Amino acid sequence: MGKLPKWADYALIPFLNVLLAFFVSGLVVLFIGEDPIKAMGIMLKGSLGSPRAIGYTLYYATNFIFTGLAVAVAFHARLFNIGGEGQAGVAGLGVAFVCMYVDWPHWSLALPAAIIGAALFAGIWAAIPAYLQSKRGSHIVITTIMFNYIAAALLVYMLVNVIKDPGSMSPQTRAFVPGSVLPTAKEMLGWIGVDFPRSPINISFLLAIAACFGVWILIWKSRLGYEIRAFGHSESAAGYAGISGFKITMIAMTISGSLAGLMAINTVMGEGKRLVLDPVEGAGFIGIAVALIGRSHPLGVFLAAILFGMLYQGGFDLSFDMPKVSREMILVIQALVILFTGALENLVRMPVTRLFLRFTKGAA
Amino acid sequence: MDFNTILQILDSTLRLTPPLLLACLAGLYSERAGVFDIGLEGKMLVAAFFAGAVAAVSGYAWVGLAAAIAASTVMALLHGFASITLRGNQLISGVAINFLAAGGTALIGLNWFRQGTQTPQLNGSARFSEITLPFADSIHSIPYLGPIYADLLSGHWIISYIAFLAVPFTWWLLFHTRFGLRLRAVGENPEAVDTAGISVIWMRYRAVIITGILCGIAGAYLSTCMNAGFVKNMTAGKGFIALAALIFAKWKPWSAMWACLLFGFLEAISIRFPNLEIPGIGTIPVQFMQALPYILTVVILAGFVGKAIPPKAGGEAYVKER
Amino acid sequence: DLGGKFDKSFNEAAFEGAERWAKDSGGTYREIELQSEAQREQALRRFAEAGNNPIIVVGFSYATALETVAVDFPDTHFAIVDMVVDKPNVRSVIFNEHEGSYLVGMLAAMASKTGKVGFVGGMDIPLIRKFACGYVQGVKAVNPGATVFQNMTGTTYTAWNDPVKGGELTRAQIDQGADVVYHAAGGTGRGVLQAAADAGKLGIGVDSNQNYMFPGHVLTSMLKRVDVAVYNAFKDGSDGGTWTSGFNVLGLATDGVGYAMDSNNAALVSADMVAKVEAAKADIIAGKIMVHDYMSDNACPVM
Amino acid sequence: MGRQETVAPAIELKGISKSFGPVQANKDISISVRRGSIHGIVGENGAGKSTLMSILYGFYKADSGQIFINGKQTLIPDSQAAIAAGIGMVHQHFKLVENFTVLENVVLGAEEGQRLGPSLAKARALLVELAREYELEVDPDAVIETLSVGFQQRVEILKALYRQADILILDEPTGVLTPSEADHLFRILRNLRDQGKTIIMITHKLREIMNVTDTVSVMRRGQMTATVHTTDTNPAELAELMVGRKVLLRVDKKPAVAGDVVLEVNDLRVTDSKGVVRLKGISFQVKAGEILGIAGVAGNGQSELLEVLGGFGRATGSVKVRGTAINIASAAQGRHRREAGISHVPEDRNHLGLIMDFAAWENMAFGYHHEPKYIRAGGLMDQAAMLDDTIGKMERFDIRPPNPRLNAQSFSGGNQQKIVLAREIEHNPDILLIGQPTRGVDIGAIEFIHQQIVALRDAGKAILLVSVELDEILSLTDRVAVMFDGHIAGERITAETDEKELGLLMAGMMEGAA
Ligand SMILES: Nc1ncnc2c1ncn2[C@@H]1O[C@H](COP(=O)(O)OP(=O)(O)OP(=O)(O)O)[C@@H](O)[C@H]1O
Ligand SMILES: Nc1ncnc2c1ncn2[C@@H]1O[C@H](COP(=O)(O)OP(=O)(O)OP(=O)(O)O)[C@@H](O)[C@H]1O
Ligand SMILES: [Mg+2]
Ligand SMILES: [Mg+2]
Repeated sequence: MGKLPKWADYALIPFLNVLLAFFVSGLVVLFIGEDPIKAMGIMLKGSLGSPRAIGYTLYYATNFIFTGLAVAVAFHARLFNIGGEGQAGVAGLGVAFVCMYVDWPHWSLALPAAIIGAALFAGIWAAIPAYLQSKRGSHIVITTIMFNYIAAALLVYMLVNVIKDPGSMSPQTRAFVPGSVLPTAKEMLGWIGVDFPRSPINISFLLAIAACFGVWILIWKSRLGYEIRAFGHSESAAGYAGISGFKITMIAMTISGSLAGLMAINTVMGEGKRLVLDPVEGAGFIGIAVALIGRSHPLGVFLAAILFGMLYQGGFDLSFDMPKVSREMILVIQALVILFTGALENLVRMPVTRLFLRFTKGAA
Repeated sequence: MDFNTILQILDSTLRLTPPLLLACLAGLYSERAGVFDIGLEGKMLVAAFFAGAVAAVSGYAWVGLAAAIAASTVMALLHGFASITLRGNQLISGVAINFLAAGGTALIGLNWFRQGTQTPQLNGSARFSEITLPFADSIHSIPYLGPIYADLLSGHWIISYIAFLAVPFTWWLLFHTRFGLRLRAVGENPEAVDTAGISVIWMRYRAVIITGILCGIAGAYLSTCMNAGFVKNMTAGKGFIALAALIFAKWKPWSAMWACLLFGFLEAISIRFPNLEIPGIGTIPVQFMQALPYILTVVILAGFVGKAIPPKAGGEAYVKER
Repeated sequence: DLGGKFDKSFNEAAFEGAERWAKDSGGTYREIELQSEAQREQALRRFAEAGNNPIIVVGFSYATALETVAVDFPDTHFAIVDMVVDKPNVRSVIFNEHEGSYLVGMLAAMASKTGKVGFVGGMDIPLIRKFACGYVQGVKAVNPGATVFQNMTGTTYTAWNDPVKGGELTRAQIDQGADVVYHAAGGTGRGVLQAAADAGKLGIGVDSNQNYMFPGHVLTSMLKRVDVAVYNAFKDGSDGGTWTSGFNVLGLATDGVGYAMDSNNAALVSADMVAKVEAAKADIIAGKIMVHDYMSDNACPVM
Repeated sequence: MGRQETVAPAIELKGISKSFGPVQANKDISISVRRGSIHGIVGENGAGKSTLMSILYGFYKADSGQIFINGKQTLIPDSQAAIAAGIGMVHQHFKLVENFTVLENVVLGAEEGQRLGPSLAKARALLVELAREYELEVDPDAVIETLSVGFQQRVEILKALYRQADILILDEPTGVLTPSEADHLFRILRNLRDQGKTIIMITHKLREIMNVTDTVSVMRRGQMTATVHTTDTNPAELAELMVGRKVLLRVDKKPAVAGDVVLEVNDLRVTDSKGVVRLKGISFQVKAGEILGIAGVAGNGQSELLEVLGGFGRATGSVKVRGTAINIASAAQGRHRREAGISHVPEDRNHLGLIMDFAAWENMAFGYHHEPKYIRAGGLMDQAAMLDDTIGKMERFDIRPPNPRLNAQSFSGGNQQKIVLAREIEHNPDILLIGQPTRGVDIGAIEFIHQQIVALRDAGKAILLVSVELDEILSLTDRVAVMFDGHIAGERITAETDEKELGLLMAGMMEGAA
């Protein structure tokens, strides 16, 4: 099949695919007995219509960026990390330890410490499956799935028996001191005199953007990234070139897990200000979709994460304003977006390519 | 542990295994044909819903089962269309199907029954009843063998027996028929199949349809055998465990059965002994017991099972001309 | 919360309370179910900004969100079920689940022929331990030598919605001799009651009256009148109502918890059993029997 | 053509055209092949030979043109139709299911009835018969991946015969065969021809064309440029027809001026992951300024030898470079080998030498990517330097198309090989390990590659060349060691030996003192 120009490949086709996904979602809304155009309007307004809406959208997107990058980095080494959910959950513990046992005077000190805590816990949680894969041949897909369950059990155990706030009825830690809580967009924009409404978006969003950039440098500019990609494309060739598969597997998974872990900073230090039972809320799984749709490229991951943030936030408004449309509708829309932009991509790509081919041939 | 306890744990194992086993075999057909499927969970869920819904409306479990198979097969065909015909990414398609099933079943359930996302309670013939094997009562008194036959082997649902019979059947189909030979070949080297004059596309579609049928039966087991109706998300990760079992079993039918039995057994153990007391150490936390099946899986995998090599052409669409 | 609206149990009770109020008063209410922690605060704010009053949140997980939002909307009345939020415009409704559980525990012990009964919880969290602890106390009060099997369903959110696992847990307990099984597991409980009924044993429902689900096979249900709390909150908070903020403990004395008797279980519970339970109930109200509350010291003396 | 054909030709193609997207692989091609003859097709890499044959076999569909089989116009929309028309094909890359047995591969697609048992039994009987008739012995229960390529090829031929093919197409059948295996194949082919079958054979080796074919066609850039009787032509003419210019068929080199010992291998032993002993004590030396050839039938330990020396296999014994021992006990030593002055052109460029999904400029640094010249201040890869470097190498090695941003897989086999060669030779190593340098590469490229190797030798470097092509060994090397069953069966001065002696050593029939 002939080549498409880059703009068509990376912009036109995804756009048409998302459009198609929304069209089918509209049919579903119609089936439920609501007005799809109105629903679309609510979703757009709910996710982008006001500074606060944007704040929430980006808050969710922050989570998805981290988990999406995590899956993407592992993908480049041809490792399928389904364990983002567990890695982020364990990272929640790491963040909680950092913030509970030290009463930080200022967030600027707490944040680096929490990054280390989150990355350390999640990194180790991902490194064990990596080790088992390269030394014992245990399939990483199974082990990471298993580690999700084990992490969930660990979290419940810790929250109920070890680090529970004794004054509270619910399984959660005590609230962190203000010095351990990250500044929100409202505060930060307040410093420069901009009035921004309350929303959970906080400085971790900037951290996420930095992570995107960092991953881009890592994968496409650094020597390590070169080796990771080489290993991912061909294990045998990597061996020929003197690249150690064990080393790459360990490093790639540790980085991947750490990235997934960073999302816990957003939810635990930024939003919850304490660790609750489920600090991940499925973002680990959404990260898989985000990475796949974003073609494992940081920019793609970023955009896909924003899209999923919009769906999440807009979907909330939708179920708020259209009682007939329950929260499950959002899942369906997400599914359709994943389906059309990812799996059914060629539905659009094939005819578009043919069109381009005819056009260019005609011109030549 | 006395004989009775062992029997009960094994009985529990046999109840927990069928949905895993059916889903695992379902995955086996698809992946042996070169189509990876992480959407087993979603297909099972859709099937569980339609089994529950249609059985409730029609009053017949068999009709529910048929509906479950049909619905699950439709999802399987969607996966096939995406990954075989359109050469889409098989992982993405599977993820999408899981999301679609989770949202779709709840949404339709709410719309149809207005009982939240559940389907109505099933009673009488709308539910499969347990089958007593012949002579179960009369030989019950024979020591050991009697109870093993009457209590352990007898008294399960028809689908349980189907699940276990599907193992030798699958083995026979895969290794002793023309269909099986071609199916395995298409997952290893589709070009060889193509140059032998067999349609790769059609072979893969057939495999995917079988996957749909088996997932359909697995889903029906959840809502019309073990339970009496559909509850949202009732598959609770079984599709992923089945996938793990499939890799564990290295894509072989008999091994798949043992792997699923092992998972079932580990879960039965953790159910039976939620608060294990170990003298000198104290009570093992319940969370540890709940995580035990997963921990043991990792241990077994790392300790005893070597590298699992998937079908060579798995995960990639067959493209002749790029 | 947790189990979703139609769990036939906790959340459904809240829903029913709201429905009843709407029917009685002709008022309207709005509701939403959430999928994320961050949405809790957002939802509260949205409701408050839209002028909804009162706003009722059901479930302990809302406490944090409510603490901040209640300050920002001092003129709005809030009510929270299952948790204490100490703010001037918040009514915190707490139930003495341990008292209700105690009573159904007694019934379980009396109905049991084997001296073995079971409990299936959703997740091993303090609230569920509170249920379990009260239940065990009730069982032991009737039959000190009784065995109580306890299982928790799981460690992820699916634990509240896993009737398959619930059913299997119940079967395992029945295998071990239990003939009455009490659940506090949201949607999972459906599987518990089903399995008990399938085996010809007895189940005990929770939160709502679940006796009707398997007539003749549900011994009783531990009522937690979330519906009453919701109904009252709506009534008091709407126009012409008399709102009171503060601490609101609903126990046996106020009929906030209790056990369900109706035509579905009349044949299962003898007059004698009722009499004994009623006596205990009176004693608890009178303070003659102290049912230990797990939450008071995070411990349970009988477990 | 002089003679008049009396019977209809077995195959006649008229005006076949085929494009893959923008690439026109076949342009208006017409040929006819007489029944009971062997017809050769030659042409450069990418000339369209495989495409044409794949169309005949129904694997690709032609954009236009007609096919006549035995004089009758035949539509061949898929391989099933080709099989029905009596056509069998042995592809350049075998189409075998690697973890199936021979029997299963043979019956695949030609089973009778739903159950497998009877088909397998019938096939087993037939295989015995075919084996007797055509010298095609092979263990029916052997799993393909355990067979040598020569045997795998037999399976492919058996597949075609089992389907009662009258017309047999072979795409580069000898690319991976040893001389004796090739001779055996040719005996089989002549035998088949004598039984009345028609054979089309694609090859890059003109010697084979002259040896076995009756007629030969030359393809160039998608077109058929000539069809002649083999007896009416000679290799030089064919080469010129193929490449469009005169080609040197012999390597032109001066006698070696050997210097000090650079590489010294002592008692090297390797046991593979399955526990099979692959190298059973190998010792040899290579001096500066000489080419040591390692001859031998594929699978006698040459690959393992290269792996260990290249740094990605484990072994015992000792390897010294200029007297300094190097670590052969652990794998992943590629980087250290390169730092020790060893470069390596691997036998299997697709799986080892190149990352097919990497652009040429990324492949050009592969294995050397840690070198300072590719690293910028700050520790990142210096992409500008890598691109520049690649452009230079592409020019010097005449790699086509000279586009450094193209993925490796978009280059033809010959050009892929040149990318690896350019990378390894220009690194200017003390020792060059080179495996099967011209496998599957066309004549024009072979000439160039051989010149490069000789030039490196003349610059005073040590070269260890592993090849299964005796021609190549004889014309290129200064000394030759023959491997058999993990041993060195004998060592000779190239100028003092011949094909016959080496052949005996390769077959393990002669123990020779060096
Ligand atoms: N499946 C395909 N898709 C796209 N292009 C192809 C395909 N197969 C071959 N081509 C292109 O068609 C042209 C002819 O290729 P073909 O394989 O027929 O060459 P060849 O003569 O067999 O070369 P070689 O000697 O290397 O085997 C080449 O330019 C190649 O790039
Ligand atoms: N499916 C394809 N898509 C694009 N190009 C292809 C495809 N298949 C083959 N080609 C190109 O066709 C040309 C010849 O292909 P072919 O497979 O015949 O030779 P090869 O395997 O690359 O080299 P060799 O002849 O050394 O084995 C190469 O340029 C190759 O990259
Ligand atoms: Mg070719
Ligand atoms: Mg070729």
